[in-house]
Amino acid sequence: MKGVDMATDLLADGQSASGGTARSGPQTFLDVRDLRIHFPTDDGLVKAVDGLSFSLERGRTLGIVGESGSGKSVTSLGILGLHRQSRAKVSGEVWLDGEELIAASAERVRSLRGQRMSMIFQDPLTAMHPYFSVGAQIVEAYRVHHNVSKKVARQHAIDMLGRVGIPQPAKRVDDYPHQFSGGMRQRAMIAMALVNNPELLIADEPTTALDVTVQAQILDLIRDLQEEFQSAVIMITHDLGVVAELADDILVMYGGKSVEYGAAETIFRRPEHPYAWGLLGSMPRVDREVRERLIPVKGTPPSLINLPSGCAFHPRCPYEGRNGIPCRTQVPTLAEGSDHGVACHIPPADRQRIFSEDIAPAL
Amino acid sequence: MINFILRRVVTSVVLLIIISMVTFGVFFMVPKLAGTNPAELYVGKSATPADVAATARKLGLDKPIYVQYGEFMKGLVAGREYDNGPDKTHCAAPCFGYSFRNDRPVWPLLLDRLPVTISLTVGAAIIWLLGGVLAGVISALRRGSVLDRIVMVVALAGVSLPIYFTGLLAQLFFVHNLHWFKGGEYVNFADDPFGWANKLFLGWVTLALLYAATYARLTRAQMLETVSEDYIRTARAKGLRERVVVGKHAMRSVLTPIVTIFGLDLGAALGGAILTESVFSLPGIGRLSIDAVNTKDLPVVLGVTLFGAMFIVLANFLVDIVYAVIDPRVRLS
Amino acid sequence: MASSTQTERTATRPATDNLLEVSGLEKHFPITRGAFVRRKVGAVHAVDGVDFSIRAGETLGVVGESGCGKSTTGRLVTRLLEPTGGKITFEGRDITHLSTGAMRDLRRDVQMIFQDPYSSLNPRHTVGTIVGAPLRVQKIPTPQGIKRAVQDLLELVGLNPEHYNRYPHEFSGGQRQRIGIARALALRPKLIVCDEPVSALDVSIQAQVVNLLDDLQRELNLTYMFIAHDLSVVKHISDRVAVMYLGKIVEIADRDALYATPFHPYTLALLSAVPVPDPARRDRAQRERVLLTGDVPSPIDPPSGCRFRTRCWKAQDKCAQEVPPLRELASGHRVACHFPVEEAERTPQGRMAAQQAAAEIPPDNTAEPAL
Amino acid sequence: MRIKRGAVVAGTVALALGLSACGGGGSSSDNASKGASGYNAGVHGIVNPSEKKGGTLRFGYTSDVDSLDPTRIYYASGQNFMRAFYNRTLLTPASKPGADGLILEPDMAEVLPEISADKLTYTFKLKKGLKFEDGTPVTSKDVKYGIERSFATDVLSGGPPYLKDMLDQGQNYPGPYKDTDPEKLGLKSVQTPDDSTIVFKLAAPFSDFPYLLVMAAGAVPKAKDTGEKYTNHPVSTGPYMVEKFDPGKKLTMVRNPNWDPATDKTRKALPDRIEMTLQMNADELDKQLLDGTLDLDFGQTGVQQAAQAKILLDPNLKKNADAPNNGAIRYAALSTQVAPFDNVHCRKAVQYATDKTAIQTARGGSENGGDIAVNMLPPNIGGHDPKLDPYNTKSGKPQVDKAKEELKLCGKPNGFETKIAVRNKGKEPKMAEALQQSLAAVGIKATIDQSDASLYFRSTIGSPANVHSKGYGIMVAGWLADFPTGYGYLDVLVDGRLILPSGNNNYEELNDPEINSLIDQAKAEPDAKKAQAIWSQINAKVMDTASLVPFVYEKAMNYRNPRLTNVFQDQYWGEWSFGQLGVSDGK
Amino acid sequence: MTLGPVTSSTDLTTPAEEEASTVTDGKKIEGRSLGRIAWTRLKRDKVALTGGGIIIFLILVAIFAPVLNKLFGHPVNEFHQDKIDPNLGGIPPIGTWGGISTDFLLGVQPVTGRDLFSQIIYGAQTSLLIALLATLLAVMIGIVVGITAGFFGGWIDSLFSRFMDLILAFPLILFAIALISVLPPTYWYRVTVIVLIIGGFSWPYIGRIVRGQTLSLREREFVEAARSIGAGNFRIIFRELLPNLAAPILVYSTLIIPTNILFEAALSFLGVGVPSPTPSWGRLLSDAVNYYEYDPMYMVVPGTAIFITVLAFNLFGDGLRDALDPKSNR
Repeated sequence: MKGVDMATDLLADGQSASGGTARSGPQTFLDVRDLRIHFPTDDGLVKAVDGLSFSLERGRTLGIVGESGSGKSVTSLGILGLHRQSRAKVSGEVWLDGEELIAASAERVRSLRGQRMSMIFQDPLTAMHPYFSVGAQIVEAYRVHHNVSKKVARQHAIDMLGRVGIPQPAKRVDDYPHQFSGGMRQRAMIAMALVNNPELLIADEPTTALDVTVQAQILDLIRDLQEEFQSAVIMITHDLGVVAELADDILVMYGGKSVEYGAAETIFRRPEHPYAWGLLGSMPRVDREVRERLIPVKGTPPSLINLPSGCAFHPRCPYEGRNGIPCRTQVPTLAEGSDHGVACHIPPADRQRIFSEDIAPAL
Repeated sequence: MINFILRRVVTSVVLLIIISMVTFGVFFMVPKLAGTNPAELYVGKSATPADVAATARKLGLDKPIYVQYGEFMKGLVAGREYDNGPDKTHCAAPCFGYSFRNDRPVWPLLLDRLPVTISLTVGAAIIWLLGGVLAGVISALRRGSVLDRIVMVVALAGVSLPIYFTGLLAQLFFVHNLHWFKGGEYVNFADDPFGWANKLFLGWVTLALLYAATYARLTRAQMLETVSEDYIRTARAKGLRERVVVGKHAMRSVLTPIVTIFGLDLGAALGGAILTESVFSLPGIGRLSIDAVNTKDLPVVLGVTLFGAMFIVLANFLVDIVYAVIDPRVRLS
Repeated sequence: MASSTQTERTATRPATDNLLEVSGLEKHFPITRGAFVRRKVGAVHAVDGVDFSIRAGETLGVVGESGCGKSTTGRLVTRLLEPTGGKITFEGRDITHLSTGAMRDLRRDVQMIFQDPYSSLNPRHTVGTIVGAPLRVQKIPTPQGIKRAVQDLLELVGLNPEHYNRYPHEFSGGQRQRIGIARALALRPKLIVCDEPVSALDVSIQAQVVNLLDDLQRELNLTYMFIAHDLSVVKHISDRVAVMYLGKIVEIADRDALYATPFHPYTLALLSAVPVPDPARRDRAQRERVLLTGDVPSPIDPPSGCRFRTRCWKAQDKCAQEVPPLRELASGHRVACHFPVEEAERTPQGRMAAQQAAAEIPPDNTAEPAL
Repeated sequence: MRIKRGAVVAGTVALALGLSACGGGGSSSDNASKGASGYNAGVHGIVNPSEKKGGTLRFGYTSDVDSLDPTRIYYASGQNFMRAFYNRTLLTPASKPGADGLILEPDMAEVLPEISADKLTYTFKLKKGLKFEDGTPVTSKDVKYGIERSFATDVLSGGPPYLKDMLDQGQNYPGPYKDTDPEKLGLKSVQTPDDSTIVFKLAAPFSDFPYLLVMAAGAVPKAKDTGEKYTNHPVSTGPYMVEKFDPGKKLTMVRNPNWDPATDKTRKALPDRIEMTLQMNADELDKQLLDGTLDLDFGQTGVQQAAQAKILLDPNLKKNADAPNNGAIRYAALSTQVAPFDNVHCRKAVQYATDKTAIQTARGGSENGGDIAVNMLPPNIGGHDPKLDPYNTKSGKPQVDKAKEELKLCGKPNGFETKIAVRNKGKEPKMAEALQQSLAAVGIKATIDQSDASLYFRSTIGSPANVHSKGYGIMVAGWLADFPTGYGYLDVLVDGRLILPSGNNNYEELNDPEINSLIDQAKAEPDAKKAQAIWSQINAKVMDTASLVPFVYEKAMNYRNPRLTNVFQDQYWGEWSFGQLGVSDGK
Repeated sequence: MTLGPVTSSTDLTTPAEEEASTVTDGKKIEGRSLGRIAWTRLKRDKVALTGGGIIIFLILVAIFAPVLNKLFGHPVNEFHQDKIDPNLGGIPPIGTWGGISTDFLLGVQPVTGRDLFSQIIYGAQTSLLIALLATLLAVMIGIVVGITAGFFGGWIDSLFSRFMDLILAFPLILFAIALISVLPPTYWYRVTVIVLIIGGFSWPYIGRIVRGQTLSLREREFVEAARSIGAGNFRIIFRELLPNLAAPILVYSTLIIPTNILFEAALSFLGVGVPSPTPSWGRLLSDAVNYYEYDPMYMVVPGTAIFITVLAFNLFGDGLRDALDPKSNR
C-alpha cells in the first residue's frame, strides 16, 4: 500500500530528527507512565488525571471506560500534547514508539500529531471547522505532513473519503460539514484522522452523538480500518457495550486514576473492582432476561478538586472499611506489569469470592 | 443566491420606505405639534401672514402630509420640478428634496460633501480595523499577560473617551502646541494629497481610536471564544502549526462577526460622522446636517437623515450578502 | 408519602382499561418563509398518524432514533403541543383540543419528566420553589404547609429535605433528575410521560434513577410513557414497547415479544445494532448485525408508502405505493409492514436471501444515497 | 448674530431730503488723506490710503451668504457687499469716513431726485452709459422691474419689505411673475415714461423715502431673471461681476468690463478679483485672518472670543484691529402688559438691578462687546445724548439699594418671579444668565426661557399674545437701524400704534399717547436737526417709562489684514466700506 | 448498612448519602444563589469595584450637590467678575490653570467667572439623571418588546425584530439633533425629549439581547416543565423567564448607561442638550471649544468628568458581566 510506505519513510525521518530521549525498557508501542494532568483553577487544583499508566501495542485496541469527570478525555488530549501549557500541568511520561513526548519540544510533538498519532472527536459537527469544506480540512491535514501539491492531496482526500464509505466522494469533497449527516460527518472526521496513516488512533467517544444504527456502522468502520492500517487504537467511552464491541484491553478510570485494567474478557467476566461491579450492575442489557432491579452504585462521582482521601471510590463503595481495610486513608495501587490490575484494598481472594457469590448472580 | 439577494433588496427597500415615512412624518409633523409653521422658517421676520401662507403653498406645506410625502417619494424616484418664479428647477432623480435656503436640490449638496465624509471614514476605518483586530488578537493570545492588560485598559479608556474631548485634546496638542498638523480648511485629495492627509490625520486617528477600542475588545472576546472551540482543537490535533491554527482557523471564525459589525459601523459612519466632522471642522455630510439643523433647512435635514439611513440599510444589505458568502452555513434558498 | 387522597383518586378512576388512548395523532410543524409576509412553504411531519393506548399502571416504552417523533408524541400527550390532527383520550375524555382553562385540571393527572436535568430546572429558583410550584399553580391544599409537602416529596425521591433552600446548580445530575421527578410527583398524577429521563446521566446514576422510577410506580400506582432511544433501558423498564420511525409507529408489542421476535425490519435492525457488553459474543453479534444503509429521510418530505422502504432490504414496489397499516400479527403485537420479518431472516443468511429477492424488484429509492 | 435691520411701516409724514450732515457722528476726518494706523485707526480715519489697483480681495464668512439676489439681501454686510461690487442703486451712501458716509449721493441717478411740491412724486433721471455686465444698457424699466421683484415674496422671500409696503397702495400687486401685464411692469405707483426716467408716486409724504431706495435692488434685467435662482448669478451693474458662485463654498468675482468708472464716483474698484470662502469654521476664519490668508470677515460681526484675547494681548495684532460701534444696541424689553411689570417701579427696579458690566463681558467685554448703554439711541443716530442716563448706569454696576427701594414702591419688597425670554444662540443665553444673576441679588427670581432663534423675533416675542401667555416679563433683544435716522431707528420700537400680532417690534407694548404724538411731530418735521431734537426727547420719555433696558451699544472687533488699503468704517453700515478696499501688495 | 449494593430500596427511603461528604461541618444547609456567587466573584474584581465605587461616589455627588456646593463651591451660575478680565472678554480667567485656587477648586469659567466646581457637580446631576432615565426607559421597552418577541415568536417576533432593525437603521445622532432642534428649547421639554430619544433609540440593544435570551430560555425544558404543571404565560414570563433575564438585563443596562451619558453629552456638545443655565458637561465642553487654546483647563475639567464617569460605568459593567456570566471571556 502506497500510503503506508510513505508513512513509514517519513516515520524513519522523524525518528532521526527526534530530540526525544532514548528509550529504556521493553519496546511497547505506546507506554504511558504515571501521567498526571492537573489544572489550577480559582477553586483549587483539579487533578483530572493523577498517576495513570498503561501501554498499548500496534494493532491492539485499548478501551478506556469511565463516567463523566473520570479523566478519560483529558488523558487522550494529554497524550497528543493538546493541553495548553499555561492551563494544565502535565507530568509523567508518554513513550510513543521509543520517543518520550511530555518532555519533547512542542514543535516535535506537533510534527507527530496528526501524522503518527491522531484523534477522532466526539461531536463531529463542532469538531470540524464550519467555514472550510470537508475536503479542504482533509487536504490540510495531509499537506501539513506531506509536501505535495494541492491536487495530489485532494485526490488523496477523495480516496480517503471513499475508503471511509462516503458515496460519491469526488462530489462530496467540496461540501461543508453542515451539509453532511451526523454519521457521514463522523466518517469524514475519521477520514481526516486516518489520512496520514497514523499508528496511534485515539477515538474519544466517537459514537456518543450518534444513533444506535449509525453507531454500529461507525464501530464497524473503525474496526475494519484498524485491521487495514494495523494502528493502535484507544477507544474512550462511557458505554460498556461500545468497549465490548472493540476493545482487546480495558482500562476502567475513576477519579482520574485507573482502578482496574485487564483484557476485555477479564473485565467483563471476572471484574474485581467494586466500581466495575457497579458499572455492570447498573447496566440494563438488551441481550439478557430482564432483571427485577438494576444494581446501581450509590452516590455520585467525586469532585476532582476534592477527591476523597484514600481510595477515591470509598464513599460509594459498599465494602468500604470491611474487615478494617484502610480505604479511607491509603490510596490503593494498581499492580503493575500484570495482565489484570485492580486498585483495591480488598484482598484478591475476597474480591473474587464476592464477585462470584454476590455479584455475578444478580447481573 | 439571486433569490436571496432579491429578497434582501425588497426587505431593504421596504425598510427604507418605512424610515422615510417616519422621518418625513416627524420633520413635518413635529413643528406643527410644537405650534410652529415650517413655512415661517422660510420667510423674513417682517413677512405678513399672507406671505407665510403663500410660501407654505409654494412649498406644498399646505397639502395633507400624505400628499407631501407622495410628492417627495415621486421626486425621489422620478425627479420633480420646483417653482423658482419665472423658472422651474428640475430636481432630477434621486431628488432628496430642494433646499430653499441654498436654492439648490439636496442631492448635489450631499454629493458635494460626500468625498469629505468618505475620506474621513474610510481612512479611519482602515486604521481601526487593522489596529483593533491586531490589538484584540494579540491580547487574546497573550491572555492575562501585562500586554493584554494594557491593551484592554487602553481599549476600555478608548470606548470611554468622548470623541469631542479626544479630538479637542488632539488639536490642542498637535495643532496648537506642537504644530505637527496645520489645521486649515479641507482640501481635496486630487488638489493636494499631503494637505488632504494632513487635515484628516487627526480625525482619522481620533475616530479610529474609538472604534478600534471596541474592535479590540470584540476581537479578543471572539478569539477567546473561538480558541476554545472543538474545531480549533481538531486543527491542533491535525498537527497544524500554531500560526496556521490561529491565523487561518481561528481568524476565519473571528473575522466573520467582525466583518458584519464593520460593515454596519462603516455604513453608520458614512451616514455622517457628525461629531468628528464638527470637532475637526471637516465639511462633510455631518457638518452639512448640523448646518442644516442650525438654519432650519428641513429639506436638507430630511435628505441627510434619509441618506444616512440609506447607508445603514445598504450596509446591512451588503453585510447580509457577505455573511452569506463567507458563512457556508447560511442557506441562501 | 402516598396519602389517602391518592387512594381515593385512584378509586374514582373510570372502569376503562386504557388510561390513555391515542388515535391518528398528527403534528405538523409549518415551515414559513418571508420577512414581512410569512407564507407556509412546507411542514415537518414530526408525528404523522400514530395510534396507541396505555393501560393504567403499565409502562409503555417508546423507542426510535433521533428525529423519529417520539418526544413530540410525548409532548402531544401532555398537551404541551397542540395536535394537528387525531384524537387523544385520557380516562375516556377527549383532551385533544382542551382549552387552556380545562387543561389546568388535566395537568394534575398527566405530568412529565424531562430529559435534561440541567435545563429542566430553573437555575434561579430554589428546590423548594421548583418542587412547590405545581402545588402553588394548581392551588393544591397543603394542610401542613407547602414547605412540609415539598420536603415530603424530596424525601420520597431520595433527597435530603433540608436542601429545600438550595439551588439546582448545587446538585449533581442525578440529584437534579430526582428534583424533576419530585416536581412531577407533586400533583400525584396518574400518567407520567418520561422523556429520555436517564439518557443524560452517567451509567451508575442512570441505574439509580431507573430504580427510583420503578419503585415509585409500584408505590404510587403510576402509569409511565417512557420515551428513550436506549433499547436496553426501555427493555428494562417497559411492559410494552412501541417503535417509531419517521413520525409513525412501526411496531408495538409486549416487551418480551418485541425483543424476542421483532417483525418489522426496522426493529430488527435497531435491536441488532445495540452493542452487546460481552466481548465473548461480539463476533457473533457483529455477524448478525443488520446494517442499515442511508440516512433517515427528511421528515419534511417523507417517502411515499412505507417510510422505511428507502433503507429496507426487503422493500418492493408495493412498499412505495401503499402505506402499510398497523396490523396485529400476533396477540397484542402490531406491525406496520407489508413484508414482516420471517423467522428465517433472523439470521444473516436468511436476510441475504430476502435481500436478493427484493433486489429483483428494485424499490423506488428516492433517498439520498449516503453512508 | 447679526440682526436684520428693522422694518418700517409706511409713514405718512414727509421729511425733507436731509441729505446733508446728520450730525451725531462727529465731523468728517481731516486725517483721511494722511492715513491712520494702530488700534481703531479704521474707526477714526482711513488706514493705508492708496489708489493702487490690482490683487485679490479675500473675504471669509462663517456661513453661506443669505443670497446674492439684490432683492433678497437684507443683512447689513450683504447690503454693504452688493452695493460695493455689483448692485448699483439710484442713490447710495457716500462711502466716506465719519459722518460724511451718511450722506446719500446719486449713483445710477444723474442727480438727486426731483420732488414734487406735495412731496408725493419723486422723479429720477438715469445717468447715460449705464450698462449691465453683458453690455446691454440699463433702462428705467430694469429699475422698475427690480423693484417689482420685491413684491413677489412667495418666490423671493426675505428681502426688505419697505418698498412693497409703500408702493402697493392698495393695488395688491403680486410681483412680476404673476403680473398680467405683458411687459411685467404692472405696478402702478412707479412709472417709466422713457428709458431714462423713473417716477415714484407716494400715497403720502415720507421724507425718508430715498433711504428706502438705497436698500432696494438696483436694476434687474427681466430677460435674465431666473427667479429664485437669480442668486446664482445676479447681473451686475457695478465694477465686478460674479465669475463663479458655488453656494456654501466659494464666490469669486472679476472685473465687469461694462462698468464705466466715469459713471461712478463712489466706488474705487481697486482689486482685480474678489474671492469669498463660505461656510468657514469661525475659529478657522479668525486664524486665517491673523495669519494673513484672508483679508477680512464678510460678516463683520467681530472675531471669536479666543481670537479676541489673542489680539488684545498682542500689540502687533492689536494695531490691526478695529472695534467700532456698529450702530446696534443690545437691550431688554420689559413687557408693560405682564405683571408685575405693568408697574413702572418694578420696571425701574430692573433698571437699577441690572449688572451691565456682566452683560457687557458676556458679549465680549468693552472692546468686542460694546460700550455700556445708558439710553436707547446709539451714538451713530442723530439725537444721541450720552448724558441722558436717568438710572445712573454709566458705571455698569448694579445699584442694589435703589432697586430695592423701587421694589418697595412697587409693592414687592421681597422681589418677585418672572421669566426672561432669550434666543438659544451665540452669546444671548449668557447675557440672560448675567441678567438673571444680577436680578437675583435684589430678590427677583427670573427663569430663563430659551427659544429657537429663527422664530424668536417673529413669533416668540414678536407675538404679544404669545408673550402674555408665556408670561415673558423680560425679553432680550437687539436692534440695528435700517437707515441711520431717529425714525428709522426708534419708531417701531416704541410707537404704540405699531403693535403687531406677529413680527411685532414693540415688544414691551409701550403705548404712551405722549410718545406717540411726539413721534408724529418728528415725522412731520422737515428740518433734520429739529427732528433729531424731538427724537432725543422721545428717547428720554421712553427711558422714563423704564420699559426698555439698554445694555450695550454694540462693538464688533474686526481684524484687518495689514495689506488692506483704504480701510475705514462706513457709518452708514457700521462696517468697513467694502467698496473702497484695495490690497497693497497687488496679489 | 448492608454489605452488598443490593440494598433493597435505598434510593427510595433514605436521603442520598452523597450529601454527607459535601456537607461535612454542621453548617446550616442554605442555598447559595447564583446572585450570591456572582457577588462573591465581583468582590474579587478590584477594578470593577473601583468602578462601582466611583459610580456610587458620583451618584452621591449628584444627590448631595447642593450640600457639597455650599461647602466647597459658590452658588451655581453666580458670576465672579473679579476672576476674569472684562477688558479681554474674560479669557483666560485670572490666575494660572484656568483660575484654580482654594476658593475655586476647579477654576472658573471664562467670560462669566462662574465656579467650575459647582458647574461640574450640578452637571453630574444632569448627566446622570438623563442617562439613568433614558436607560430605565430603554430597559423597560427593551424587556417588554424583547420578551414578547422572543416568547411568542412567529409573526410577532418577525414584526418586533424588524422594528428593532428599523430603529437601529436610523442615523441616530442626526435624527436626534434634527428632531430636538425643531422643538422648543425649554428645560423640561428638552429633558423629556432627550430622554425619550435616547431611551427610544437605545432600547433595541436591550431588546435584542432579551429576545435572544428569551428565545434560548424558551427552549429550555424548565419552561415546558412550568407549562406542564399548568402555569400560564403570565407566570412563565414573570416567574420563570424574568429571573433568568435579570442578569443580562442588569449587565447590559449598566453597559448602556455610559453610552447614554456620552450621547447626552454629545447632544449638549452639538447644542441640543439641556438648555443653559442648567449645567451640563457636554455644553461646558462645547463652550470650551471657543477658548481651549487660551484656557485648556476649561476643556479638560468637564472632559475628564465625562471620561471618568463613562469609564467607571464601563469598568463596573464589564466586571458585572464577568461576575454574572463567567463563560464570557471578555
